[in-house]
Amino acid sequence: MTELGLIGPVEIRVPPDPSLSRVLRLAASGMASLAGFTIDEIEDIKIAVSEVLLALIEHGSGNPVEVQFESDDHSFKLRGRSFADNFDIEHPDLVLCRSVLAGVCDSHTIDHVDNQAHIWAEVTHKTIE
Amino acid sequence: MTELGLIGPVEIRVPPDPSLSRVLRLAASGMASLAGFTIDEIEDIKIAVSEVLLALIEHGSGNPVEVQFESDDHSFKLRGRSFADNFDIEHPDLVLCRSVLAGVCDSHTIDHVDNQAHIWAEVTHKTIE
Amino acid sequence: MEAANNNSLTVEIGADGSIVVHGDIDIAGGPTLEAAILSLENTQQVVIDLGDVSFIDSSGLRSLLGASRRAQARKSSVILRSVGPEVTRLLQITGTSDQFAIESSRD
Amino acid sequence: MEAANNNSLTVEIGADGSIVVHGDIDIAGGPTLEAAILSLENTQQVVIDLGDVSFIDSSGLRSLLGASRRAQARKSSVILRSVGPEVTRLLQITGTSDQFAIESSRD
Ligand SMILES: Nc1ncnc2c1ncn2[C@@H]1O[C@H](COP(=O)(O)OP(=O)(O)O)[C@@H](O)[C@H]1O
Ligand SMILES: Nc1ncnc2c1ncn2[C@@H]1O[C@H](COP(=O)(O)OP(=O)(O)O)[C@@H](O)[C@H]1O
Repeated sequence: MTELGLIGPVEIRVPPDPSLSRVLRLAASGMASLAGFTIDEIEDIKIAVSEVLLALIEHGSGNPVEVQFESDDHSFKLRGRSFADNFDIEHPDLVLCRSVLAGVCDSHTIDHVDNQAHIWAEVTHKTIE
Repeated sequence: MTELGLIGPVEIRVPPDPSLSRVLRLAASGMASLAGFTIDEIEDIKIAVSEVLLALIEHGSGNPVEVQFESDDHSFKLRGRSFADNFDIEHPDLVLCRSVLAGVCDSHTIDHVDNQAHIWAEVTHKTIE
Repeated sequence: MEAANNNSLTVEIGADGSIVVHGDIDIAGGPTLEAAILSLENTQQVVIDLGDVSFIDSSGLRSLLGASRRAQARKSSVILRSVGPEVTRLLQITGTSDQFAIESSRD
Repeated sequence: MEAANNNSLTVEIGADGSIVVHGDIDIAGGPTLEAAILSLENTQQVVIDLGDVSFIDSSGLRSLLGASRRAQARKSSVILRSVGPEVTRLLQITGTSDQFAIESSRD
């Protein structure tokens, strides 16, 4: 069985600039690789990071986005948040985004509370015992 | 002449865990590459990031470390800080660290004010006109 | 040396008119790809070469799906060439494979 | 598959007793390299193969300089093999090239 490393939390705050999506993916995949995730799991984590960022940038209010990455002994957890007056969870683009998150993550939530859009997602490590 | 992209600021907060050095280098090199820095400049930026982190981890007080990356039209700027009761700027290891920073950066400062260790460094883009 | 474009994607038009994509089709790169498709789609069949693409997210997929929808309205289709495992996976997850004509795949 | 070690560096002992380093010699990896050197240096000449090292910082250099100092005290030296441009640059910046016997360099 492969054991995962405990790494993080790493908290990153960025302006709502699409070009930073790749930078966040690099940071997340570097963490996940150190922690011992497989290549396929790292691909899923990269997609999840991208989806979180694009949901908060495209549907947020132009405010900075905060993401947080953390790896524990069985999963990679990511959270993202941004202040947003409106955040239409039923927007068709977000529906596609959610269906991708559902495909690559073992669980995820998206909500909008107190003017803050918030996304949480988790990719579990499949151990082979 | 090559033009640089304005990217950031990207603010990252990490626990004082040496294994995160590589993650911060990945994030910084991803940003610098998007911004248009040359491969040699990116190597220098990676070294600078490593030096900032190791100075704050090895000589800090075990508190989280915050770094900030920003690229403007002529340079990559990085700042790092951590709360630290003591921060011996004259420690031999820090002297080696400073000599590396002096080699890879166009300018840098290290100080300790109000229980906060603070490092600032800048790698300039060499444009060929 | 190329000027920086803050972008992880570049697009080239191949000798046969195909759109050859290099890089990541994400929220930053999607619009570049979309502009290339829009500039060609009214005069020729859309062929997108993904041989150098190893990342795509839902915003990138949206650009491809939009092109497919517009092509279907013209009684045409969007041909994807040299599709890598990452794109294949996203098409599968979202159940959108049948919106495209897959000319070739790679491992 | 290897267990995770939160570490960007691994060390292997070559058939000739050389210390073959893979990865980044940084604040995370330096201690692993240092442990390997300490385990060997009293019984044999220290040869460090850097063919698969493309990053080093001052904490990594400190491990190498410590080994060099101890070797000099034993009237020996530390041999660096297959030194890449990144290590060469750090040795030059810090003026420490003459602390090592460079067996070979690579581009
Ligand atoms: N939902 C979230 N998404 C991304 N980052 C988060 C989230 N919640 C908290 N963080 C990060 O974790 C840090 C500490 O969180 P917390 O103690 O909840 O702070 P706050 O009181 O500001 O919500 C914050 O500085 C922030 O960077
Ligand atoms: N010296 C520094 N090194 C690294 N990050 C910094 C530094 N100064 C500020 N930051 C980052 O920039 C953000 C805003 O900075 P600032 O407005 O100076 O905040 P503060 O009042 O907390 O110092 C902070 O949240 C921090 O993450």
